Amino acid sequence: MADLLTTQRLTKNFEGLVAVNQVNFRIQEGQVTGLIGPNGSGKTTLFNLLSGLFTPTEGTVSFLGTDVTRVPPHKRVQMGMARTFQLVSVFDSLTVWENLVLSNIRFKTEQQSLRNFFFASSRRKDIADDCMSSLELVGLESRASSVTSELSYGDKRMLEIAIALSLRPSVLLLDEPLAGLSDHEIGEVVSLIYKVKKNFALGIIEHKISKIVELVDRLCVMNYGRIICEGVPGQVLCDPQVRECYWGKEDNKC
Amino acid sequence: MLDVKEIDAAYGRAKVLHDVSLNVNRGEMVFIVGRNGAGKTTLLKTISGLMKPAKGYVSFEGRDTRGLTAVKLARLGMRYVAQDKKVFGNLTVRSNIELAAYASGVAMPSAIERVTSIYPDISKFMDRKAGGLSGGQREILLIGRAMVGSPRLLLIDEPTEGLAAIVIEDIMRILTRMKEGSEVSAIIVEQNLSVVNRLADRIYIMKEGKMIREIADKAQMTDTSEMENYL
Amino acid sequence: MIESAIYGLTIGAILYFVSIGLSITFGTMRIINFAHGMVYALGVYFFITFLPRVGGNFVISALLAIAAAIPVGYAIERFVIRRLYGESLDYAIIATYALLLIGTDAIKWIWGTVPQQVTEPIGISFRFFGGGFPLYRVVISLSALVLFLGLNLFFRKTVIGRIVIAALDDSEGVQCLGLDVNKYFSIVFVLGSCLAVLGGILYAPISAADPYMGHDILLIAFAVVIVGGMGNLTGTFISALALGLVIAITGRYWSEAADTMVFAVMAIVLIYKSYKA
Amino acid sequence: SVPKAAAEEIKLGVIYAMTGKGSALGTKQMDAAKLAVKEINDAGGANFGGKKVMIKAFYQDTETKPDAAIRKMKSMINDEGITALVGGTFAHVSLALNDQSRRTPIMFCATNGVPEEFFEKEKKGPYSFSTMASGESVGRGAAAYITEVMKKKKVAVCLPDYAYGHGALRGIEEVFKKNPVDWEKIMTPVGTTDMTPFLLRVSDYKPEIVSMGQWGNDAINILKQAYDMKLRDRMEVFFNWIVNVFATGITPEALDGVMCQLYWYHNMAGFPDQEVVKTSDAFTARYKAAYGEPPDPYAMSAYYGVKETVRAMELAKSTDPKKAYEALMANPDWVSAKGPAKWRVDGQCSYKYYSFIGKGLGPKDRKDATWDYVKIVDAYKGTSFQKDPKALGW
Amino acid sequence: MNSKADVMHGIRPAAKGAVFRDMIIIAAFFVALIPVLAMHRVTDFMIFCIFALSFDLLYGFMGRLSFGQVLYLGTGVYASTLFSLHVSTNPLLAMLAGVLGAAIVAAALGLIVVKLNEAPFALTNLAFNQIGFFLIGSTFQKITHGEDGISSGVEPWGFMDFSNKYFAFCFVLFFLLFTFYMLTRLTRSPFGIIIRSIKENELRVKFLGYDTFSYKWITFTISGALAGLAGTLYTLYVQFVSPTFIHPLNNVEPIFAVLIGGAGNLYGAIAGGVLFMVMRDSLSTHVPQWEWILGGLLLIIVFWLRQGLAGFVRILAGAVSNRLSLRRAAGGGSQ
Ligand SMILES: Nc1ncnc2c1ncn2[C@@H]1O[C@H](COP(=O)(O)OP(=O)(O)OP(=O)(O)O)[C@@H](O)[C@H]1O
Ligand SMILES: Nc1ncnc2c1ncn2[C@@H]1O[C@H](COP(=O)(O)OP(=O)(O)OP(=O)(O)O)[C@@H](O)[C@H]1O
Ligand SMILES: [Mg+2]
Ligand SMILES: [Mg+2]
Repeated sequence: MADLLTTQRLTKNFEGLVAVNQVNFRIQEGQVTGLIGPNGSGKTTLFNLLSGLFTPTEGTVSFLGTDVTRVPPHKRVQMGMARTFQLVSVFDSLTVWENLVLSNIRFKTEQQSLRNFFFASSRRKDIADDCMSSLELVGLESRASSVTSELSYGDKRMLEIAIALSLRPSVLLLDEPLAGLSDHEIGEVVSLIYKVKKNFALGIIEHKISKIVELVDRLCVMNYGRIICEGVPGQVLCDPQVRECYWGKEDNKC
Repeated sequence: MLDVKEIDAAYGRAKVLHDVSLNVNRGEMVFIVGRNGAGKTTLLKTISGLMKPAKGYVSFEGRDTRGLTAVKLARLGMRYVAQDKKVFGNLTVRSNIELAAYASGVAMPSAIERVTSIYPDISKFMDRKAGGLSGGQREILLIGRAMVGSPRLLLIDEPTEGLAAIVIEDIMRILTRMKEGSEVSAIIVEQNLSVVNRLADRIYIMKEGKMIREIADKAQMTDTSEMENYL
Repeated sequence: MIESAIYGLTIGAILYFVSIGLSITFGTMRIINFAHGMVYALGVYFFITFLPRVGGNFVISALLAIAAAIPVGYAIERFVIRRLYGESLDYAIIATYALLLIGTDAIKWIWGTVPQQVTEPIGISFRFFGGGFPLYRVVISLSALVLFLGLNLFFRKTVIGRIVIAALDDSEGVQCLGLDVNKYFSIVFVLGSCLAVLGGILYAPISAADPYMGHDILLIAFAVVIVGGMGNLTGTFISALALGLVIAITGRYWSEAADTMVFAVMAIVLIYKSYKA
Repeated sequence: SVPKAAAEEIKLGVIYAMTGKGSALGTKQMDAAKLAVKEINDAGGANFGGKKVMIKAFYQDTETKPDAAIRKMKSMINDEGITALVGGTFAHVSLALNDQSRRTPIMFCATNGVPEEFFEKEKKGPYSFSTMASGESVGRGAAAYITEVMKKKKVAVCLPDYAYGHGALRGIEEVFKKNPVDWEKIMTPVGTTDMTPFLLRVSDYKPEIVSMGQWGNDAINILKQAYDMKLRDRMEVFFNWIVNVFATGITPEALDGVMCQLYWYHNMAGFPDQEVVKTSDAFTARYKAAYGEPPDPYAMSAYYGVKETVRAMELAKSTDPKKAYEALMANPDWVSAKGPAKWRVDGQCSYKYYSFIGKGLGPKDRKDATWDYVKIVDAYKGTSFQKDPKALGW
Repeated sequence: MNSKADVMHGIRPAAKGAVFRDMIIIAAFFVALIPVLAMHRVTDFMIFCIFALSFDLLYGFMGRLSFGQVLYLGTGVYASTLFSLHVSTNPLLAMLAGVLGAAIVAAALGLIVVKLNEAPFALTNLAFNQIGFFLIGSTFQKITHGEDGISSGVEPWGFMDFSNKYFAFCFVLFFLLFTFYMLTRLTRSPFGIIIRSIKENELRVKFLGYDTFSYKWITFTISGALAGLAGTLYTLYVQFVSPTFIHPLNNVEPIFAVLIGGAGNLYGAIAGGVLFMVMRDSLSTHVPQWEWILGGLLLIIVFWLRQGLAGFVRILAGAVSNRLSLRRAAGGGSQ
């Protein structure tokens, strides 16, 4: 299986704090890679380095075989890397539907002319259809024309996932996609991921480990900026080191 | 100590709470569960005084809170921890805590002690901007900040969201301790049923802006299958 | 050259006085406060009005003028700016500019359009490089230093500044701690207004009072604040002195460009800062 | 469209800076213009050969901006049908109005200092004229007085960096070419906060005299700061052109002993020509009665701007700009508060006394702390003040 | 709950002819203003509206408040004037020179300023504006005549004679409608959504794969060019230019106009432009000291008419249509 996204000795320093420390991480084709770890262990920072929000202090990131360490975020997205944010980040002042136009339209313009991009209405049918199908995926179609700020927290999360999916990535990075969702919705999201996961490789950070063990093929555990353990979930979760840092000393059941 | 009486609340024209009632007794820990968009957050905001109810009223320790601002209510001992993990990002962690200490007239060391008891690692971040904290660290800071001093009623919106199991344990420990001492009451919005089960004295279930069920019976509470229907 | 530099430092001290109030409101409340110019001018007119009534005592009249500016500052904060917190900054810009227009006309209406004399309180110059060097400027420079130290102490020792910064991040969060956001905003704004008045009064004897004096000073004061970093007390101090030097030295060699050079420096600093980040 | 002769009323536009930088002066000019209109109307109106014609005046604000002024002028012409305009506070605004008056010909009397190009045959509106001197003249007057009367050999020239200052500089250059001296120019930005850098340059040059020509607040700043720096210990100070609106804002110490050139002064007491003293006093008294304070020189100019415009129409018995202007040029002699005057073909006015020279009064010499700021000691009588019309293309 | 049909209704494309209908309404509006305000004034106001539109694109849509838009207006003014004096007196060529000049300056400075945000963006633009003002008023005084200003050298060309007020009106109206049309298309296109989303959260836009820098730069340049267009029209129409056209303090004018009308709304920019000019014009005519009234009105706008005129009209229209539908419902009931 080919590595789509790999890092070599990736390090990020924040004024003396080593948030990510010499990390070699990879996401393989067709696989779901889970990333867990205690709070502040550097998971989000690692994703930020992968997606180009931060430039690393040291080490490299390569994506699809090219070194993208210095490539700006938008180029990485164009190459096929999409992500969501731990603290939901959608466009509150636009409508739900316009949020999706944004993520859907880029492909259209790559295929079509600049004129369409600058002068044709964004409400034309081909775009509208794409957006609707993205919305149907997450069950938000009835809110298409609402202003996003009116959505509840959970709905915004769903919208964010829909946006990420409509970017048609080859690698998708989800940062705690289940946070703020009720069990029912978690079920929906997980089954959605099942449905679409064959289309891309997935990296997922999550604290609700029980909800994703079924889903992930490989699990990495971070602590204090390092990957302390990786492998198939069943094995990793029984690792004493992992149990200690994540569940605490007294917890020994496995 | 808290009585919510048949309140309605609305954002502009959109009414999102319909006739919601709820009460909390001293030293009680009440949980609210419900699906996304059920109106849980809106309910907490209304109780905390950040939103005004369109109908009905809230009384806190026997006082009608209509006409009291959020600031007044906070002074009376109500502390609201919002869902969006907003810390004072441009201040250091220490200053974040300092403001809470200042507001409740508590000395800094004991305030810091409060927060580190939840998450000892925070002491490493004291002089960093709070804006740089990780999602979980923010939540911890917020909860810790709310617990500084002696709050009478905590309103916490999804406290375990984004926290590692080990921290959840710590928080639960602290909440249990508080509960035992009957120092503080709490209304907690939570989706994590295992937490609910362990701490809840009573559970309210919300759906589409209405309070549809109250579970006070311990046995029913541990049987999550029923609740799951609503989640 | 040395002579120019020394004059430059005194210009810097004056710039510090006129911009420090702006810097505080700008840095903590994130408001580009055009009304600063209005309070600045108004304070000077108060001062002129009080001066003959207190027997020409500069200090007493200045204190009275500052006291008189407190309600003005408070009213502006309470009835205009408070309604705009948490909203787009642009509205604050418009509203404070509106106040500047209104205030300027009020001054014209009450005191007339003609510039008014303000006599320098010390009136002693000592010999220096064969020329005269006004003692008043030395006093201003020293007062600037004192003010700088005092403000630093004030903001370090009190939580006021931090509460205001916190409230900008999350006003509801501050309220939910039981802190009355509005009160602290008022305090900071009134403090800024008082400093504006102080700046005006100290500057007036070097020039004169006229209704548009606030307009003239604003742009340069903005430049000082921007170069120093919004709300950075030390930065403002250093940038005021540095820009004072820029004015003095440019004035020496390319006189017409003296003021424009300040803006050139400002542009360069801004661009440098943002590209570094 | 030109209205018919012998119209019912004289429609007169009056435009000064009521807001913006020029407003301190503009409001005074406006007051004086209103006084002139009132006087004429109180006397029953203008006299069109026995027939009394009232003035209907439209008062407008230039906002100290040329484009705003042009906008207002256009609207007064189109909407109100004015045939004459009196106004102008700052040079560039008058220049713009003059330019516009070439495109839509009306009578335009600029009552403030304007650049000399205003009067060039190519540039002047067909019926434009001015009661005041040009910036160049001011420079010439100052330079000539400094070199010819005061006999100075080394001069620093410190002028503001805008239209008026550049005009004055051109005038000074001309004179210095004729009367060679050592000199250096220092231009100061307009509206600057601190003049000390420029004063240091002046003082570096070690001149016998410095000739300054700032305006408004800049004038106050530079004189005060020059005083603070004890510049007067090392050189004489000659101030090119001073008016009440800012002279009264200068502290007495700062003005003490400064030589000033003035268009006119409200208190001419002590000037040898009693005729001038009398006309001056009369005007000052009338203005004072109306507004409670002495008139500004520019107010005087504005007042006579209106008076002369109306006199032109009276002479022509018509409000038609062409006829009125031609009638005025055909009867060029008149008497102003500063003495006899005569219109020239280029629209400039040559007065018997081009300008007056005063000496600034210190605190002890003043009877009135505010208004008594200068004592008239002399007048500039040389001829190089104004350029010959031939040189301007006439 | 909305049905799917309702949802699609909310996002269906605007009717094809809508833009043209709006253009006709705008043209009619300005023609209707003529008897009220006089033609020369309407022409003048329309030029200002173009300027306000250019600013609205930058501020209302992309959320970048600039204190330096006047620089591009002034560049347009001076580029066209100097071109007409030194190269050709043809009005169209002078216009082209002005627009190109402004676009080039905007494009060049855009490379620098577009990276900034908020106050630094606003004030860096101000700084450039100040420098431009200095260059025009002082450094290049030999060719610009500094404060004195210069007369443009544009001469009538064929039927294009700007002293003919009918022609001037039609000419300016044409360009106003042209600007409106362009901006309508632009802001309704995907590009429009992108710049609006940049207004809200630029970083997030990058993570959707867009190079926000180029979009901002393009917007900035278009905005500068349109401001330059307004400037060239001033040159043609006023025929006398002076550095007031590039004075930094004038930057508050487009800001006010756009806010009065409602930022991020093209009709708003036009309505606001007209209203602002009417206010300024009539106040300064009828009240000797008028700026405080302007100040008072601005406060009212900021506090009570936040959506500007456009919002006000929307509320009004909403109320009227509510009333109508109620009446219709009542009427239906009785039948
Ligand atoms: N922008 C930043 N500036 C300074 N420190 C930062 C910044 N971002 C992250 N950090 C620090 O780096 C460490 C790792 O943070 P990160 O957000 O990656 O944690 P995480 O593993 O995602 O935690 P969580 O599960 O709580 O979200 C934390 O200690 C955090 O305080
Ligand atoms: N600012 C707002 N304006 C308009 N409607 C809003 C606003 N905020 C929330 N709503 C609506 O109110 C309803 C209740 O929202 P609320 O945030 O209280 O739900 P919640 O129960 O907290 O959901 P979640 O679990 O997702 O946080 C939702 O339908 C939501 O769309
Ligand atoms: Mg994280
Ligand atoms: Mg919620």
